[in-house]
Amino acid sequence: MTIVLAFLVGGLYAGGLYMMMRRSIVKLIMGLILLSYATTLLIFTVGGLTRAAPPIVPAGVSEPPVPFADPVPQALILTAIVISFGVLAFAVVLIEQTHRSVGTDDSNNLRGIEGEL
Amino acid sequence: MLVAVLSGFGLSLAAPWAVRVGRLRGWLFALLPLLLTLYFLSFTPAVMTGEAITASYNWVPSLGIQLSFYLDGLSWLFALLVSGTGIFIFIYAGAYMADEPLIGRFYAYILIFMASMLGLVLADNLLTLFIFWELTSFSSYLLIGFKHKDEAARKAALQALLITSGGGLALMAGLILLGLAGNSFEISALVAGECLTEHPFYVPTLLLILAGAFTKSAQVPFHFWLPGAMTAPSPVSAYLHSATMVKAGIYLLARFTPILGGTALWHLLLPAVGGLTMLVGAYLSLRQVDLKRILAYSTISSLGALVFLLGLDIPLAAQAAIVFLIVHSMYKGALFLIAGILEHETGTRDVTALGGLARIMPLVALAAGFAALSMAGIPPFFGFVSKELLYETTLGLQDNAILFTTLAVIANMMMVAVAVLVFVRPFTGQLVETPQQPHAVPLGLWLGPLALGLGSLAAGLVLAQVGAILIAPAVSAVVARPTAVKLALWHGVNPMLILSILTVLGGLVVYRYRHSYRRISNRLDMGRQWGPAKWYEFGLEAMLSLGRLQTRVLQHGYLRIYLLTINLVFFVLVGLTLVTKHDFAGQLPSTDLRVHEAVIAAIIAVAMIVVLFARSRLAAVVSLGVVGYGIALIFVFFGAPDLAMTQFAIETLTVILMVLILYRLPPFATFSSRGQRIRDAVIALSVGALITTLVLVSTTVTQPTLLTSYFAENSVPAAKGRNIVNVILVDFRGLDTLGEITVLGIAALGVYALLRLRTPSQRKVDLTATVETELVAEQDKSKEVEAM
Amino acid sequence: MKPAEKDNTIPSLILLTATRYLVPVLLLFSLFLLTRGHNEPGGGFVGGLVAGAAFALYGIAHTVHDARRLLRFPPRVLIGIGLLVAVGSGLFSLFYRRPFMTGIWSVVEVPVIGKVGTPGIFDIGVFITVLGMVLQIVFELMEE
Amino acid sequence: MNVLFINLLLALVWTFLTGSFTPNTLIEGFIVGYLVLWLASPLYGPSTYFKKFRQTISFLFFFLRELVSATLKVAYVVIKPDMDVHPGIVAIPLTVTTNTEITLLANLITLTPGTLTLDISSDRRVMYVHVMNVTDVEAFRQEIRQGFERRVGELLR
Amino acid sequence: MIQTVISAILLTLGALLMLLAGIGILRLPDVFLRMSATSKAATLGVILIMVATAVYFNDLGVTARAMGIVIFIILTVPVSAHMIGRAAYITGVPLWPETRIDELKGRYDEETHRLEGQPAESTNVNQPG
Amino acid sequence: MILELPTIILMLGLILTVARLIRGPSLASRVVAFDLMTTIGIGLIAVYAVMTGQPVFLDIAVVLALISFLGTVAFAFYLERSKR
Amino acid sequence: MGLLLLLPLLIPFVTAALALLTWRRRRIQRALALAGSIGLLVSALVLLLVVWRGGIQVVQVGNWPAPFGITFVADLFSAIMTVLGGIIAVAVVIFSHASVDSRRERFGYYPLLLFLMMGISGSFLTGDIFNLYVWFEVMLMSSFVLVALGNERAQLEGALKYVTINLVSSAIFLTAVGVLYSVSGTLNMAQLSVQLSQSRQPELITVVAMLFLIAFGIKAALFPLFFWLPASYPVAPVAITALFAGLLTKVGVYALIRVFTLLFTQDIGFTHALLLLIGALTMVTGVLGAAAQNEFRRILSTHIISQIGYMVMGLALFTPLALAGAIFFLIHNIIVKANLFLVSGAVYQLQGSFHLKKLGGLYRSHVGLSLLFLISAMSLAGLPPLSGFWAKFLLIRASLEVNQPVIAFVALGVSLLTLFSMTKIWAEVFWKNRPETAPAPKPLSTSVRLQLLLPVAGLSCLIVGIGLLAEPIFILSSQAASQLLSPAEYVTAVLGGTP
Ligand code: NA
Ligand code: NA
Repeated sequence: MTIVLAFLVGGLYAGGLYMMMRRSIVKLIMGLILLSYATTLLIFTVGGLTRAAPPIVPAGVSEPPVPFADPVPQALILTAIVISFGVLAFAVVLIEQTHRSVGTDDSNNLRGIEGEL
Repeated sequence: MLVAVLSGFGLSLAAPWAVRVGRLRGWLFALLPLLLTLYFLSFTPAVMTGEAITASYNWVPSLGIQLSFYLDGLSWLFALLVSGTGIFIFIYAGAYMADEPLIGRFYAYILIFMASMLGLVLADNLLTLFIFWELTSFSSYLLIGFKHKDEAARKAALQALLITSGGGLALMAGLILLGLAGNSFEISALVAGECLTEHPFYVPTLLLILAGAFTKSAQVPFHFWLPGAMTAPSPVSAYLHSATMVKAGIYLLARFTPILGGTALWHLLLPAVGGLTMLVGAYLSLRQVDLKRILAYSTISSLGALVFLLGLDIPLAAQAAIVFLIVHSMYKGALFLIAGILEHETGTRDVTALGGLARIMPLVALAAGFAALSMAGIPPFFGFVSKELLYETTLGLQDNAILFTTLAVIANMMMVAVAVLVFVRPFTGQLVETPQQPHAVPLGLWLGPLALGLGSLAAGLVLAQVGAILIAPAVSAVVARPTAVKLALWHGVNPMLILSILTVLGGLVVYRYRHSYRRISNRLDMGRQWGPAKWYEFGLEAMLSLGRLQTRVLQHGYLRIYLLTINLVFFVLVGLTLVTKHDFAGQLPSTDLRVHEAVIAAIIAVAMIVVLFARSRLAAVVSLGVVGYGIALIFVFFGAPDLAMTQFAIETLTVILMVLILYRLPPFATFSSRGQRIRDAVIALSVGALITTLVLVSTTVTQPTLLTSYFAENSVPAAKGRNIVNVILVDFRGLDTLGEITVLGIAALGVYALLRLRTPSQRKVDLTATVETELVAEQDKSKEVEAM
Repeated sequence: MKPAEKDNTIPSLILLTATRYLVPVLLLFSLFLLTRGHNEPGGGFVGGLVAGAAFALYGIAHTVHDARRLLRFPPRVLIGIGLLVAVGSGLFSLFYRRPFMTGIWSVVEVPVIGKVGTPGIFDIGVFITVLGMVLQIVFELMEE
Repeated sequence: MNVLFINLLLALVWTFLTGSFTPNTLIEGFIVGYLVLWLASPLYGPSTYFKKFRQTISFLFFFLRELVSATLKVAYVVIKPDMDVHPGIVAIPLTVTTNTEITLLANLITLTPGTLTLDISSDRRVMYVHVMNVTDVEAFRQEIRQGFERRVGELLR
Repeated sequence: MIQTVISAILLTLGALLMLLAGIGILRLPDVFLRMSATSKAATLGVILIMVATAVYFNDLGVTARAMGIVIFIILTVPVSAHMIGRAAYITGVPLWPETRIDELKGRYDEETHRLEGQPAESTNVNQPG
Repeated sequence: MILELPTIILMLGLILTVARLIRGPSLASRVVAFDLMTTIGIGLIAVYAVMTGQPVFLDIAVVLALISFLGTVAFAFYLERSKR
Repeated sequence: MGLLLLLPLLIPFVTAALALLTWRRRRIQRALALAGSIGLLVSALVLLLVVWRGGIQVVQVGNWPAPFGITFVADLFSAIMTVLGGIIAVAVVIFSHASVDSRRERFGYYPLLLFLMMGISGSFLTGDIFNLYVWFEVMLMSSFVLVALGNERAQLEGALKYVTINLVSSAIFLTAVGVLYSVSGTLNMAQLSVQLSQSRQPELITVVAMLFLIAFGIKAALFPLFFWLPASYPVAPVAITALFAGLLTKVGVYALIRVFTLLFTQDIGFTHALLLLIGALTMVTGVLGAAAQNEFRRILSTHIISQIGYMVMGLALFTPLALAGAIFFLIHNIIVKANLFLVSGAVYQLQGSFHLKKLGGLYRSHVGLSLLFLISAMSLAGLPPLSGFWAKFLLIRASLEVNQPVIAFVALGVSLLTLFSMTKIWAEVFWKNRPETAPAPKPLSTSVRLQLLLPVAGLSCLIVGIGLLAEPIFILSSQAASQLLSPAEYVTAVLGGTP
């Protein structure tokens, strides 16, 4: 599965980056989301895969039975996806407000102050 | 000595307030240079015995930087020059700029300059020297641009600053190299230390230091800033741009002669550059009609002569240089001040538009006469002695004596012509109508030039004393061994005298035919199109164009190209490292795969492709949801229930968010061309392939982690939780979570502000603004009133 | 889209009625996730999300205004409180001269939850913050 | 509902007595408790508990039966090679009045054969149902009224 | 052991029902018919799987969760179906041309989505073709 | 193992559902497909819990059941609003 | 002692959270912001003192021993950076009182600013690579909001780029952390240092180093990844731009210095040579870009990039003196850059524009402000004896010492062009006459003037002070550099001698 996931991660990166490079800012949103999936899955994959053994200690014993999935990448991912969620929420609203304020969804029309030179 | 140097800085802080004393302010400020002159004079006996007075204060000892001062003959002479001229300049400026509202700032700057110049010549530490060096450039900038409303003044100030600072930067590098080569930053130690001319750093060091000296002392091809600097008020021109600052380069060369001098390179570069400058300055000088520009070019010529002399391979050269230095400072300072008076009184500096002023301002005319005579090298003026010495030096050379002597004679003929021009045209003949009606000149104005002019005469009369007291210690310092100096007006009829007479006669001839000269030289003029001033402008323009071009190329404002660039950088850096550094010998991770895992992975891939090519936004959002849910299922399969739960929850919320947002956004549009899409796809796929490789490679070297076993062992006993992931989140690595919820809080604030905060213009236009928002705004206003 | 028009869509009766049953269930479950999180899958974060979902559902079925009333506190205040609770739980250990965020546990066991400790309080802070954040965003967007 | 409470209590007591806290013992306990209560019913005076309980059970079975048959019908339709369905949207006037009743009814209709509640009219008088096979509209309305609506009414009153 | 066998059978049945729903959603011609398939088959499928799970683990916590899921599914599936159906109808998702009768037609207020509750006499049978 | 069978059946169902998701054509159909996917997902998680003997996974199914409903409602909500 | 290390994080955090509860009560918010920033500064100063006296300070958050929990570490470098953060925060908060409009103040300006400071302090003090990511995000998230706060069109357009590009950077950062954990099995930077130096696959580590280089390179605005900066910095409220200019990119530089001294030193021949090249290109493009601009804030903004190049140069040369130079440069540049932006803000308050064409005449009417500008501008250009001179001197000397004349030449040339840009502003804004079309300077109330000038004057004093008292600052920088160059010290302090 690691190999499959490696390709999946690469694919998600490619997809996310491709979408981000579109001119439509609506697609930019999708690209950002795909990119955050890609990162999440990457950490999960490189952190090592262990099937169906959650890092939870059964009641009454003091350690989980081996093998168990590495809890550290899980905790990291949890933090990371939560953070990306917050950031994405903001980014999405920002894009919407930009569209509303500027009246375009073509990022070529959003050259900002650089366009003034 | 530190106090002496810093006093100028101290007073400059007070200057804006000190000017309130009114008309007497010039005299008041002159007290400081007077005191300083007296202070330095008090060292006369010591200096004459060849003793060096040192003072050292720790500044940045760990970098070898001391505020160390070294008063020997050379620095003493320069210090006297700076403070002595300063007296007259300060008095003069008080009268000259009587109505200037910003006179306080003027005194502040010129005091800073004076202090810096003193620091420069007294410094023993290379870095200290450099610091004061830069400060002189900077104060010069402020003074050249003193008439700051005038665009020409601003440009000239910038030009002077860029040229001298550029040289300054080279000097800095040179001084650092010198310090590194000589293992000390103290000049006295370097002089005493081992010979550096064989050191591998020697050539770059010398070139860099020369670059500093040549820019500051307006050597060709950096000379053009000096005429530009004539936009400065005349006291500044007299003080900085003839008597002192431009001599800093000369000082530097003299100072470093014992350290860097004596090599073939030295004897090649200095005479070449100096000689060229001498000629070019002289050539250009007579072409001018603006009095100050005439003087400026002649100053360039003189500075060239000084560099020329310092580079000649003969002991007498140092003596000739020091004498000429003093001579020039006195007569040129006087002439600049006189030029200032003329402009002040008549409203013009055009030498052809003046005449007969001797009747109105006799004392000024007297001063001008003295100065011009000294400049022309007429006995018994000090200038005569200097010219004799010059010829004696060139004639004494072993190589190129004829060539160099001819050069000197030609340049000096021109100087004679200039001297005649600046005295005869304005002061003799018919009184000419001028823009302003000239009046009698007040004491403050004529005192300075007259004193300097008299000085030129007096020095010629007490030559022996001048030679013993002023010249000898300085020369000893330059050649780094005690040297006696014997000066005399009369040596009998010798080749030098004949050359002197020839020079004066030639100068008169040149003066006579000055109009033809101007015409011919104007016709031959190439400087305006090809001269270094053009290079400067071209360089500046090229730099600006390059900047604009680069901005267009790199800073174009297209977000997608920015992202493309990042991708390319990523691909190149990571790809190259991966390919060149890594050997792909490691075994691939296990290929063990279950049906459901494969199916979910395939579904994720398919859903992602749907996202990429979806025509409808909502189809894309639904497919994104599928991708997210699919990833959550992978979390399930590999034992991450907390992750899966969170992913499901977040995914759902993302869908809600997207749904709430999307219906306000336009439908998907395809703006880019097919070619762009293919290009982007290729790049994106390349990066993706790189990531895949990275994942594969890094999973082959996965290490058993220390953390995991610790967490597993301690989760229940120490942290009292069975869900290790949760224990990590709230306990082992709780700080991460604290940051994480902070991000969420900020994001929420951000969304709130984005949606609620409207610019005033938006408020008007935005018809969708809800009554509720407006109500809130109303309440806010009332609250604001309360708060005020 | 004037406000008068905005919320005039007739809400679905079925959804309204179902919400009456679903919201308490969701809230209960969110607390369940919160309290059990230390030992079973769950925790303050997911709990907060589920609780947020409950209020969001209420907002969709009724109006945002009603959902805000149901919540009682403005979401922003919840965020502030949540952050303070979280950091406060970390500061608690300073009374015991331990570093910031050292877990301090009660000696006696509380029924249902088990031992009470500062990490649990921290998780409550997470819960409140997440709830506040979700609602701040969702409410704002739905009101637009 | 007091009796239900006692019944649940008895089920709990039973699980404690048997010492194993699994769903099986809980259900055992509930059945035993129900029997005990039924035997001891005179103690509690008149109570609708037993009647309601039986009604609920029978409703559940009815519902499950309907759900299974619905699923089989769908299966038949779906698997059959030709798509032989004649759908339609039918309005059904409602007799039940409370929101809970209406919603329960709507949900049940959705979960049972060939029907799907689309919406309730804003005056809560009419329910619009999507039907997979419409043959006789009136007969269908009657069927709903007699089947679900009646049972829901009985159960919730 | 018996528990395992029972739960395996139930799980398989449940899975088959979900497969059935999958076939249904793919084959049926319009969105309303598709919902008919998913709302029933999938619900029963979940119920069977949950019962199987409860039987398999025979643990109070698991059973409670399984029960919770079942109740929640029964509670929510019809609601979602209704919401989607209503939205689909309002947004004009076309009915399958074979649809014989549409008594909703024209009953929604365009602006407010208020739904008229008219007596059901005036049935207008759709003429296919 | 005998429990592989339900998993594979579920996967088949999932694939068919995805096919509908791709084909659409109406958004409503896609949402229905998405809804069915979550339901199958709940089933899959439960099967997986049984298959691996890890009842903790069931908690995920509970969360999914509770929360996915909201997604569907949101889509419907959006659909209705986008009409105006 | 343990708490002290966390105070720079917790003080802004708690004040920000309190500000959320006192929403829209402007006075309280202002007071909280001031209290938070002063608290941050004071605690950072105490921390620096303690580190100076007692060496590297470490606290194991949650009392879990390193490398298991999260460790907060203050070595001299991080303590210095935290102090600088405090200084800029105080100045910006005071300046904000006078310059930020009430609209923004009512929409969370102060809490956001405090959260930003929290993220910055956390980034400086954490000893854990993932925790660094978290604080980066806290910092970025608040900066995202602050850039967009106000909803003006230019702001939104700038923010869009800023956010998008930084999200990409974060994704790369996260990827890098994931791979790093995968190949080393730890997140604690001290232990990472040990693990990586013993790695069996140093080549892979170099690949990871590239990931970090790109991730931090974007945040630090290195060539050719800087485009987000000129796009976004000039659109925020000027007080915020000052804060960003002073601190945000520098956090990227801090992170670069941290990881390329502590973690990635296996292949210096490659990585640091690459850094040197990037540093040179960054310097040059930044300064040329600035020369092309004709707007006060945009000149300054583009110029930030150029200065980052110097810091990277110091890192790339990798000698004690060069690193000391880089740190000295950081100290100097943070203060100077922020101050220049504050001056531009004061000018804006007076004349209502940032365009050089629309400005002028302030030399005559506002001599104090002119002088304060000149001090900062000349310090930026490296005029001795101001702070910038020493920074430049150290770097040039360091490069000449290791026989890298090319980079020295580039650095000197760039410094000349810096001078050009600064004098351009000086000539246009101060010397030149006020254009006919421009309005006369607005008379400002005394309190507003005080709030505008106090921070500028204070920072200017620091600039002069650093220049005159270069010795202690240099010793501090060089001690900090020597700590950086001996990772063993850091490792021992964190892991307690049992790496
Ligand atoms: Na975490
Ligand atoms: Na958890």
